[in-house]
Amino acid sequence: MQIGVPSEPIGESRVAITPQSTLRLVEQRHSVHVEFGAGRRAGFEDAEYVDAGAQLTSDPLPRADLVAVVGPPPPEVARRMAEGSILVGFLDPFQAADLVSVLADRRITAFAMEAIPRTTLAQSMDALSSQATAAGYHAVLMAAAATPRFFPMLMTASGTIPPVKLLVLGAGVAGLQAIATARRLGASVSAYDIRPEVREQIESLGARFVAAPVDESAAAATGYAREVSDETQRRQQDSLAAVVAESDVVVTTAQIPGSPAPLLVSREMVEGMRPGSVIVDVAAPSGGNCEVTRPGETVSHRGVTVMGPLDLPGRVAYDASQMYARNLISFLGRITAEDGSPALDFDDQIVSEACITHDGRVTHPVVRRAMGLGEAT
Amino acid sequence: MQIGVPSEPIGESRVAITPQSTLRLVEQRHSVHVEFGAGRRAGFEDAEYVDAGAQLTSDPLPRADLVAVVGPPPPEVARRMAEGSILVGFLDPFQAADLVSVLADRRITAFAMEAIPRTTLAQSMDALSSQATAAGYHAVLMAAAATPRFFPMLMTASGTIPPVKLLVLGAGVAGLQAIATARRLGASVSAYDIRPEVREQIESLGARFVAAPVDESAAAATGYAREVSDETQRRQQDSLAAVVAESDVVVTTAQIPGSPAPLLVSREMVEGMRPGSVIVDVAAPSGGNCEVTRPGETVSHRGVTVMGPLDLPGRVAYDASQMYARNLISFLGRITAEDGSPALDFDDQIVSEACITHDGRVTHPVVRRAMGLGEAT
Amino acid sequence: MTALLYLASAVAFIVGLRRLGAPSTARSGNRIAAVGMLAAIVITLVSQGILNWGIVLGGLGLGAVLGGWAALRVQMTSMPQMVAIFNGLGGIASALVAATEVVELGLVSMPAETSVSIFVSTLIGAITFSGSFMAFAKLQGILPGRPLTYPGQKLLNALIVIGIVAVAIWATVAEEPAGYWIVAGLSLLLGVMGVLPIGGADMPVVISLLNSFSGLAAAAAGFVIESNPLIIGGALVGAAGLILTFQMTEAMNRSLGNVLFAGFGTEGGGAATGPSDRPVKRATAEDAAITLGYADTVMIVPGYGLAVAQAQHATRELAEALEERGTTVHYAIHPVAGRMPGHMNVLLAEADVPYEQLLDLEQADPQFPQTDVVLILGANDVVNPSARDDPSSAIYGMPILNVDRAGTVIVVKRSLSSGFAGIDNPLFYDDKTLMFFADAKEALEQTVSALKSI
Amino acid sequence: MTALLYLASAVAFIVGLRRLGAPSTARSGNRIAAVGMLAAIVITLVSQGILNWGIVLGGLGLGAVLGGWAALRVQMTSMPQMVAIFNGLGGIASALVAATEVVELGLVSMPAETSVSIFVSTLIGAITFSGSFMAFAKLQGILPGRPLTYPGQKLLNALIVIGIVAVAIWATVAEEPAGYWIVAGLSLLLGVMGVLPIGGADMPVVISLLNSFSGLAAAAAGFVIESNPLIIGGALVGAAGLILTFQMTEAMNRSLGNVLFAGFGTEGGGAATGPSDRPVKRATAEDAAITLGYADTVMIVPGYGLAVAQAQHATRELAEALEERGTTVHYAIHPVAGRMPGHMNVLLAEADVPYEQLLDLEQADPQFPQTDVVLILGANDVVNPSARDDPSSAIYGMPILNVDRAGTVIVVKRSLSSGFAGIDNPLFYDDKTLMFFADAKEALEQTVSALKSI
Amino acid sequence: MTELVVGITVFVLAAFVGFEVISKVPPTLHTPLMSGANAISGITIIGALTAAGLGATPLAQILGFLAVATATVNVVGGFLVTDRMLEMFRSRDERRKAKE
Amino acid sequence: MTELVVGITVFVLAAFVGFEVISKVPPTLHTPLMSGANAISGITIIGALTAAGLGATPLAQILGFLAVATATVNVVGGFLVTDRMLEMFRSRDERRKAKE
Ligand SMILES: NC(=O)c1ccc[n+]([C@@H]2O[C@H](COP(=O)([O-])OP(=O)(O)OC[C@H]3O[C@@H](n4cnc5c(N)ncnc54)[C@H](OP(=O)(O)O)[C@@H]3O)[C@@H](O)[C@H]2O)c1
Ligand SMILES: NC(=O)c1ccc[n+]([C@@H]2O[C@H](COP(=O)([O-])OP(=O)(O)OC[C@H]3O[C@@H](n4cnc5c(N)ncnc54)[C@H](OP(=O)(O)O)[C@@H]3O)[C@@H](O)[C@H]2O)c1
Ligand SMILES: NC(=O)c1ccc[n+]([C@@H]2O[C@H](COP(=O)([O-])OP(=O)(O)OC[C@H]3O[C@@H](n4cnc5c(N)ncnc54)[C@H](O)[C@@H]3O)[C@@H](O)[C@H]2O)c1
Ligand SMILES: NC(=O)c1ccc[n+]([C@@H]2O[C@H](COP(=O)([O-])OP(=O)(O)OC[C@H]3O[C@@H](n4cnc5c(N)ncnc54)[C@H](O)[C@@H]3O)[C@@H](O)[C@H]2O)c1
Repeated sequence: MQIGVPSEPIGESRVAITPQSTLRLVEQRHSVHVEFGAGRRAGFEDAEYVDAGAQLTSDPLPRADLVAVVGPPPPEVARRMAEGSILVGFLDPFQAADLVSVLADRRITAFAMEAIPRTTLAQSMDALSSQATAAGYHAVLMAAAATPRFFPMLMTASGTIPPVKLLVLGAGVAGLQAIATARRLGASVSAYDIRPEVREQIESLGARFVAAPVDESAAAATGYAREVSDETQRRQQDSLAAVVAESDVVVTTAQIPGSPAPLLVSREMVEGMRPGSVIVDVAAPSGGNCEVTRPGETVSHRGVTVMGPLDLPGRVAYDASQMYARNLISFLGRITAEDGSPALDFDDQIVSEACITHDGRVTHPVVRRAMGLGEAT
Repeated sequence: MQIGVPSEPIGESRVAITPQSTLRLVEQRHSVHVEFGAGRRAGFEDAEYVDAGAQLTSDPLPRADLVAVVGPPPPEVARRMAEGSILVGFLDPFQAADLVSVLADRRITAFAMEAIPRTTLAQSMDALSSQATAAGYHAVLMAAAATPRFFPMLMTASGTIPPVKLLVLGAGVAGLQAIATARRLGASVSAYDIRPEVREQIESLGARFVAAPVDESAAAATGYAREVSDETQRRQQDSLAAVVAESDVVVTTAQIPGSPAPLLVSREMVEGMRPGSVIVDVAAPSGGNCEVTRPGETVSHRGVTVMGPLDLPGRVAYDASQMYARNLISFLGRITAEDGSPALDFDDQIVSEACITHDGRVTHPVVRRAMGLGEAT
Repeated sequence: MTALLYLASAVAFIVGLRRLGAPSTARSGNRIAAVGMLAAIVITLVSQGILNWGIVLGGLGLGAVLGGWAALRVQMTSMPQMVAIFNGLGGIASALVAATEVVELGLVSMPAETSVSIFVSTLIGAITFSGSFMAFAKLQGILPGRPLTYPGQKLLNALIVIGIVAVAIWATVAEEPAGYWIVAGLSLLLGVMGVLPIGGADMPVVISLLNSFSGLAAAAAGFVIESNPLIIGGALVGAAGLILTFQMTEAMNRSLGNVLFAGFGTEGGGAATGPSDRPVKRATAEDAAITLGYADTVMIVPGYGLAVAQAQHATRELAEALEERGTTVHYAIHPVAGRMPGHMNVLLAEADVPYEQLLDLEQADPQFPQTDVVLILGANDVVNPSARDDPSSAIYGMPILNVDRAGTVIVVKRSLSSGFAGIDNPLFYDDKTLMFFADAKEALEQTVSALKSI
Repeated sequence: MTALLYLASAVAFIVGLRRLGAPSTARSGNRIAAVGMLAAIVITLVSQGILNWGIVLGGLGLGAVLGGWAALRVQMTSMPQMVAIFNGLGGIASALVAATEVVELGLVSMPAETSVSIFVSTLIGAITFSGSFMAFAKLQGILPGRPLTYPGQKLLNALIVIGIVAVAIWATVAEEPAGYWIVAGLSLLLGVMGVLPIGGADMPVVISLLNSFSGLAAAAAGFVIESNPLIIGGALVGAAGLILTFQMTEAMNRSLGNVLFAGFGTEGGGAATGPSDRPVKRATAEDAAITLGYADTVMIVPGYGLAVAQAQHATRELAEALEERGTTVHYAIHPVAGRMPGHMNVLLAEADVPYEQLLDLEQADPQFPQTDVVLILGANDVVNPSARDDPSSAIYGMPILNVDRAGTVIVVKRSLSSGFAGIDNPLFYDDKTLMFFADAKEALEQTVSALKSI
Repeated sequence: MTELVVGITVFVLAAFVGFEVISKVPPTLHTPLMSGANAISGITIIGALTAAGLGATPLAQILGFLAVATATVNVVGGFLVTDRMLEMFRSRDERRKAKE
Repeated sequence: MTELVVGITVFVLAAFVGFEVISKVPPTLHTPLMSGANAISGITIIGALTAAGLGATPLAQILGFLAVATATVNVVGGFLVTDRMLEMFRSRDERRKAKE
């Protein structure tokens, strides 16, 4: 296959294919066409791609059998792709209805990385996990850099400095990584999640579990949390208020796939925190867990700094790209034959669930529903 | 004593006296006059000062027997101070000749915190150490946030991510703290210092010592390093070039009191590093250890980010202020009598060495020399 | 002079037994004891004025051939059965020595103590004989391994005991040799009946106890023929065997009474049954320590259980202890071990495990065939061979660490319950797998201290 | 019957000795042995048909009063001297038993073995007596503690030994009692001469060896009067004393030969001299384990040496082991411990020491008077009492952790050398301080495993 | 002292040695130790030898023969089988050599 | 068997018990153990009692008296002093009680 790697839009510093993964693709008899400077912002030079066997080009789209992207490309990218070709990446199909229409129009087979089922078998393609790892890690670094305090405890000739109290709300992949990173830095860490089984996982990282309502049925069969009732949300906020108030740093990561992020930290709760405290809202891309969060901005509310970064994984662009590319290649293995030609097996659960458009139709049932299309036939 | 605490100039987020230290001062029968909002940027509210027993005022200077500052105040501050009063803080007497003159003119007794001898007895007043601790810690956080890589090793379904290679050059107080912080974050840390005894200290933090020239006589009696010959500097750079080239992050902290910082990382060495690498030059305030460093700025040189922050301790303003205030109070103990009135004993080595101006004269011999004044009589 | 030579062989037994108690000296201990035995035999042949050389040498020759042949042919897995047989024969030999005395001298005008000695020797020797053969039959599968119980069993056994005592007293008082043979017969019966209600899995304990008995029988025979070496050797083994029996029941968390009289025993001992009712091999901290301590290369496979137990420090400690002994230790980190990416890295970095010792899946997997021992600490799914072998498995196709290619596998977890994927793990029932059921941290701490004493 | 009763008291000795070997059972062990001894005395009085009741009871009474008085009055610090005296008296008693036999029977037509027994008993008993009193004199300071040597010393001692053997043979052959007294005299002399060249610090080893001797003397006396209980008790103590002696020399990293013949011994043993030539009390891992294991509250004071040794993990391990035993453990962190601000925090956080256990100077200092044991790990300047007491010290006025207010202080470091400030530390020579010279990590690991066996 | 008393004394002391000689044994050694101890209990062979060697009646001789034979099986088989069990405890060096 | 052989057998066995009974002893217990063993070696008192109790000549009686007296000092003093040394090993509970 001819694999095209366009530059990502401004604001996205990751790249879908790295020089190291180019090597692998070439081994698997693909040829890789990389747009000039596509990897620059992630720390990969054009020369490294060439060394790995890629061709540099100013326009990788028209010739490509498969185009690999990180974030959802602007619709014009889809328009310039060859008809019948394949697009793989985070496509954000619920938000990007216009992109999806173009893809269907151009009979492009589009796979959304975020739609790959999170089964044991698909773990190596799980880009949501790999990027959440980066997000959780960097969120704590941001918090540490923004906090006017030491994270670790220090007993010095200039007095004893107590450790920072850090609270993680939502302990999925990103939350757990945040816990681990904060613990490494010496913070005193507590965490909370609505799914009861997470308690053990939090404790397995040496953090304290915060007693607040858990929902036995919160974990759907998929392992994701469900949306909770307003009543539950209120109870959650009540129980968390005291813990939040005495925390110096709060990192929120609670998300519900396909729905806006749950509101865990209300405006009053923020106002209850000490000035100088910091909140990093990792859930900002889906609206944020904090009422004060303005996605993409850092605001200071009554002395409390509230950050809602949208590009967290992109701030660890080098390694995040490496992991993303690995996930992508692992998925490619599912849709290519031995000789490197495309081979789509829609009986394969992973392939069929990840597919958004194919052969001119929007295939993904939930996306169809979101776009107001009827049941697929 | 009436102790005045003015707001620091823009760019300095620390404050000389914190609410906690106000408490202590009040216990010791001082009265504390804090300018409105003086602690705001460090995370201390005016109300906290009031609770601790301070008076808020819009101008603490004229009435104060002693004025406590963090950084060197603008000369007009000295001009507005009462004649014969006392000023304590980092006064940077070698750079701030005009300030010193004004102080002498107004018969102010000025003590420079950086001139307090670093003896065992004076450890609790050692603000250089306490602020270097904050600088070393925050330098690594800045580096971690700026690096497009994970610091720790991660073995995941999306591949194995090797740990970042981090090099610390100059392992004094700040350098050791940088080592410790980087090690906490999981980086693979090496370090180098010209003083041979530091090797054991580096290893006691679990880092590797880099074999490069050490100077048996480098440690002057004070425990500080001396300036080295050009020849030694060249040999140092030669031996370090290879290590620097394969490092992802370099934190430099080498300083020589009273002299510009030694040049350890040349422009070619920077160019030998991989794009995406990061250098944090903690020595920027005294010129920097890296040829590319522009003090106060972050520059990108051939893909390598070089940061030369001047306000590192201020980025941990809350705790840095707490420690600074403790140091200051500890020094105050040396210059006040039981009843809280000033009592200057110039036979006390600590007091005499810290004193810059007294009774209308510049007393500090080195400062005299730097200002072109004759030997004190 | 003879007496002193015998004393020397007794010393050889003492030294031999002592050395048998520690792995590093056990082999030499056994050999020292064997030399002592040879010496005792030679001394006896030389000093006792043997008359019937044909009988003596014939017996020696026959016994040596049979014993040697059996010992060299037996499968490693059938060792316990073999020991049972040998032990039974030793017991009956003591009874036969007493019997010979009775045949030669009758019970006429015998001092009470000799008479008591004769009956004790016969009683214990015969019980040892029939009991040991019962144990053999249970272990070999000739008899069913489960406890054989019936109503009134304990009563019947008590009656046999009373009968033996009564007949023995009568025989002594009435100076009636026939009584002797009745006692011998009843004793044989008692051995059979006593072992019946004990389950197959408890047989090692029974054999150990009967081993202690055979020592006592020898000592009793020593009282009969007034031979100090017999008394010493017999008392030694009697005492040592008893201590050993207690240690064995202790290792099983049982009491001796419970083993002998509780009428169960299908569980415990060398085997336990899992949820799938297949047997697993259990190991203790001492077993783990010995298996690890004598390995050249060890691969540690951490999993979520290590994190739950917060056993990262204890793990590094064990690894260090092994390295000090000259063992090469590496860690095989599966990409999805734990519950978050890099979970194991966080923990092991905290415990200061050098990065160089961490191998990822691609690096570790080729190592297993050359690895002596794999130590699995709270990992489950990531070492589940179904992912490789069983197309019907929910995790079929997931890359795993093929730990079953290594020499021995020790699995530390608290039970046989499943991991994240909720599926059973055939590795646990593998022949080369030892299951060490415990919290990972406690298990490791115990193993470290056990390692110090081997 | 008597013989069996004696056997019972021998069993009491065995059990008692065994229990004396472990801290938790030692007291009861001593008491069991004492009961056994009382029984043996009573049995003897009842069964031996004593004629001279006056003499016997007089001797018993006098001995009991003297012994009891001495034992209850002696200072704790003079215990070793006291033991030496008791031991010497025990030795001479055995010799006196033999002498009585000679006085009563002469040496006429005595079987060789009895004669040998008599001379052995006398020889060893007399050596024990005079040697023990020499040891006493050295310990008590009556004689100088340093080794007393002179040219030809070894030759002279050898001549005495030859003389003893020669006279003994002559006396036996010539049936000449006078020879016996010559042997006794020469033996007393040998005891004196043998101990002369051994240094005062090695006296505990000498006493232990002489203790083993007194057992042998008792056994020899047993051969003389053909008494099994004497043989058993004597052999027991002879063997146990010998093992103990070896263990003592091992704990000092010396060989027995080296102790006895090297002609030094001012160092080692309970005392060693520092650079300032003042003696310190040395401790081993076992001492540390016992001291810590029996404490209710322990305060750990880490310093730069902990960092150099990278002993943070081992520290937490020890603390956990102590907590499991019910001991309360805290850490006292001096503000300038280590070489950078927060040095100790970095290390202890890495080892996952809970923040709540860390006390800073202000919190820790008031705790020391209530603390049973302070364990100092590679700290020096921060616990130097000169900063408090000695105005001429370079660090006078620096706040320190006043560890010397606690019950016992254990200092772990590699030598007596100074810390960062380069000054001597009087704490090391304090009476309540035990110096454990070792790398901190190794020391802690050893202590943890020693803790398991107490 | 009578033989009986001597016997009892010797028995008690030997039993103590037996108790003391077995300190905490690792479970992996339980079977070999049992087997080795069992071989030592074959010391009854010296009684069997005497009985067989001096037996006057045919019955005594037969019983003696059986005693010698069974005791010898116990002794020879016992020590050999123990030695085989202990193969795995050969030292690292021995094993390295054996591997070559 | 002669008395001598019995004596030797008993001696050897008892010595083995003595060797085995002392496993690795912590150094803090060295002195108390030595002292306790020393008291046990005072068993020579039963020889002394016999000698003193049956001595016919005055010299024998004097020597016997001395033997009894010295042996008794050893026994009584030895056990008592050992007990005092072992005070510190009273169990945690005993000490807690004693403190109250
Ligand atoms: N790494 C990731 O990112 C990630 C994320 C989500 C899910 N997963 C999944 O998680 C699984 C990870 O595999 P794994 O082998 O690490 O773990 P696992 O398959 O979940 O097994 C963990 C085992 O540890 C044992 N255990 C629990 N607590 C213990 C303790 N205190 N001491 C000793 N053992 C203990 C449990 O057995 P007992 O109860 O018998 O003790 C359990 O079987 C995979 O299925 C993976 O797909 C991974
Ligand atoms: N904290 C700071 O910011 C800072 C900065 C600069 C200077 N200082 C100074 O450093 C000193 C700190 O006091 P401190 O008590 O922590 O340390 P210290 O006084 O320097 O003493 C450390 C001791 O550790 C022992 N040691 C070294 N390696 C060891 C090992 N492997 N195992 C066991 N022991 C070992 C050394 O004795 P052996 O050689 O006998 O083993 C040494 O005496 C103070 O004087 C302080 O003023 C502190
Ligand atoms: N099968 C696999 O091997 C596999 C692979 C990857 C992830 N997973 C699992 O999937 C799950 C979800 O992972 P994710 O991080 O992508 O989830 P996510 O990003 O959707 O959500 C993050 C966390 O927020 C929590 N949350 C949602 N609503 C909440 C509320 N109201 N209050 C508090 N917390 C709330 C969720 O429980 C979740 O833990 C995890 O348990 C993860 O282990 C499994
Ligand atoms: N007496 C005390 O208790 C006390 C208190 C505080 C600090 N100190 C000691 O004072 C010393 C200096 O502390 P600092 O951090 O303020 O020093 P600093 O900030 O002046 O210098 C930082 C480090 O740079 C190193 N350096 C200088 N020139 C170099 C060159 N050409 N190449 C490589 N490295 C070079 C120095 O050796 C020093 O370690 C430290 O050793 C510290 O431990 C002692």
